[in-house]
Amino acid sequence: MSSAALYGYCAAILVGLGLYGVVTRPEILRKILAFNVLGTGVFLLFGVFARRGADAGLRADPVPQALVITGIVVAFSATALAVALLVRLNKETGEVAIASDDSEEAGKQGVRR
Amino acid sequence: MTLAFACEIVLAGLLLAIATWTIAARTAFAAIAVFMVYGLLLSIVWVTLSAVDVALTEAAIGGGVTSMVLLGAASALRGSKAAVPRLNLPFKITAGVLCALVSGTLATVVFFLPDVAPTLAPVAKENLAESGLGNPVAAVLFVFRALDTLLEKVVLLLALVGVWSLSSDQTWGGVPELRLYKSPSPILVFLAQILPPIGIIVGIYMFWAGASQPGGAFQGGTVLAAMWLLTMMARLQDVPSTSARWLRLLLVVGPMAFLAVGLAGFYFADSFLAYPASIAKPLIIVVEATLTVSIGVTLALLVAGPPERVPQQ
Amino acid sequence: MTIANFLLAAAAFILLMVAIGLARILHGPADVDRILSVQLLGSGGVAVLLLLSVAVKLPPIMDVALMLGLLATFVSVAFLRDAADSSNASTSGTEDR
Amino acid sequence: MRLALDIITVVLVSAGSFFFLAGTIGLLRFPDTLTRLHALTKVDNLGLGLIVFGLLPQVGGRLDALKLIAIWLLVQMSGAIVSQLVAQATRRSGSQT
Repeated sequence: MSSAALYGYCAAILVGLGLYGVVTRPEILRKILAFNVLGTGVFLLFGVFARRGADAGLRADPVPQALVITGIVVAFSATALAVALLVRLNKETGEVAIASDDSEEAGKQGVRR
Repeated sequence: MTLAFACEIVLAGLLLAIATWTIAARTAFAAIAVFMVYGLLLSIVWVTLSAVDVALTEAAIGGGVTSMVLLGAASALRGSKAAVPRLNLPFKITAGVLCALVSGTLATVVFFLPDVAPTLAPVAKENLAESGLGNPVAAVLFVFRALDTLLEKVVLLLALVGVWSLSSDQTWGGVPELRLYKSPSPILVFLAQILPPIGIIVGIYMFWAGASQPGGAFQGGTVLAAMWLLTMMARLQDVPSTSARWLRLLLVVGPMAFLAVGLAGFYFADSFLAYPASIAKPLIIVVEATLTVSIGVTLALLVAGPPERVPQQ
Repeated sequence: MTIANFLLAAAAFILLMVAIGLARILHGPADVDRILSVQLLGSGGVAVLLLLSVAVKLPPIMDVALMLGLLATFVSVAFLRDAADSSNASTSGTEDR
Repeated sequence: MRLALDIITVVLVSAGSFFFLAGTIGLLRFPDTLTRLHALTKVDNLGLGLIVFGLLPQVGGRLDALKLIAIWLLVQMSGAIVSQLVAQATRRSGSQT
């Protein structure tokens, strides 16, 4: 296995892991965190493509690298905005989590631990 | 070569373990502490992928300011007593299976990637000389795909406008409520006095070196933002009012310079964001310098959050 | 064994040590404990990057080490701000653990 | 001459790696935050310091050597100060450890 492939699988797992966190963590802050993990997984995939595209004396294809740099900055902007929204939401309603219909139902049925 | 691969296996394993921990940690603060480690670790991963520019960005933004934003939210929500709903187990298992499916699909894609990878490296290399830059990534960011980079600056500013607009009507244009040390100890004050000068040199170096080797405006700007935040946290400097004229000016000077150079391209080089070949490098340096400052100020204010204190006259 | 290989081996070894150390400190129990892990990665990561930089003869990697050291310090200070405040503030001092 | 320099590198980097090993064992074995902090500071100072000095004979230019030392000084200094802050935060939170 090449190192590009190793990181490729690693990135695939990271995406799944982040997605799982986004779906299953009820606290919004943890969703944002998990979303960042998901994002790094996607960036890492780009890194793998860049590494595989090493050519013409360059150690990695510069185009995916530039895309990832842009992506990291945009992901940060989105995180900052999401966090500000969350803090405002908390101030208005006192909520810290998204209560889905499903979880309320689960609460009524006494699945709450 | 096998030794380098051993390094990478340890790194990949550690990365996955830390990522799992980030998701699974019980308290928000624990999760954020782990996420800090995750960001720093990821920058080492990028180094092993030969993407040093990305490694610098990841260390600065992913490991640095993102964690700081999350920390701010965690402490703002600390006192909150709202009930957190629990999800039932079948839901979690279904979600787990579906997420594993996503991972599996991606892994399959990685497995079946073509042996000869498509690449733009030769094209980038060919045109590198024309840009006057030595760093191919900087050339992509500021020459070949300059429009993306310009719009990215606009995204940063829009995010800041979005954050500011979450303030209440009375505090619009006021001072952001960045969490500070209540009573900074002398040793912290010492750190906040001695680290920023070093950081500013590093920031300028990052932007300056960025033309010919890894580095650039983003990385330099982030270091500047971090140092500014450090002096504010230690109460050596006041958090500025968001209506301050100088602040607004610093926010837009970078994108404006970029845009002006871009528009001038119509006249001098026949298209938007085209640089006349003879002065391409000096132009890019000027744009990058102003962008470094603007990015630094924007990032620091994004971390500081919406204005929450009434502006003082 | 060439010197480059030796340096790579040292980097792998230190990475392993850092990994084990991280496992211990991230376990807690106090949040302050966890910030030690950022410190550990700060010094260990810098060591690994410097070794890599010299081993593969790529000086720009040193800049990443510099960045890592600088930002690790910054986030530690930011994190300790909350740890310090939560303990001496009486009003909002609800420990969430 | 080359050989002598390489031997210096091997000896110093090995010694540095040893301190990382010792630091990790300390982290695993020590019971509370302050003693673990003690273990960690040894890694910061000695481990990284020895590795930096071990790498000095291997770097190409004088500028790179200077950068290497600057990085070490930076990590050394900020590590020491953050350790102080961690200790203060631990003491303030009192009974938590």
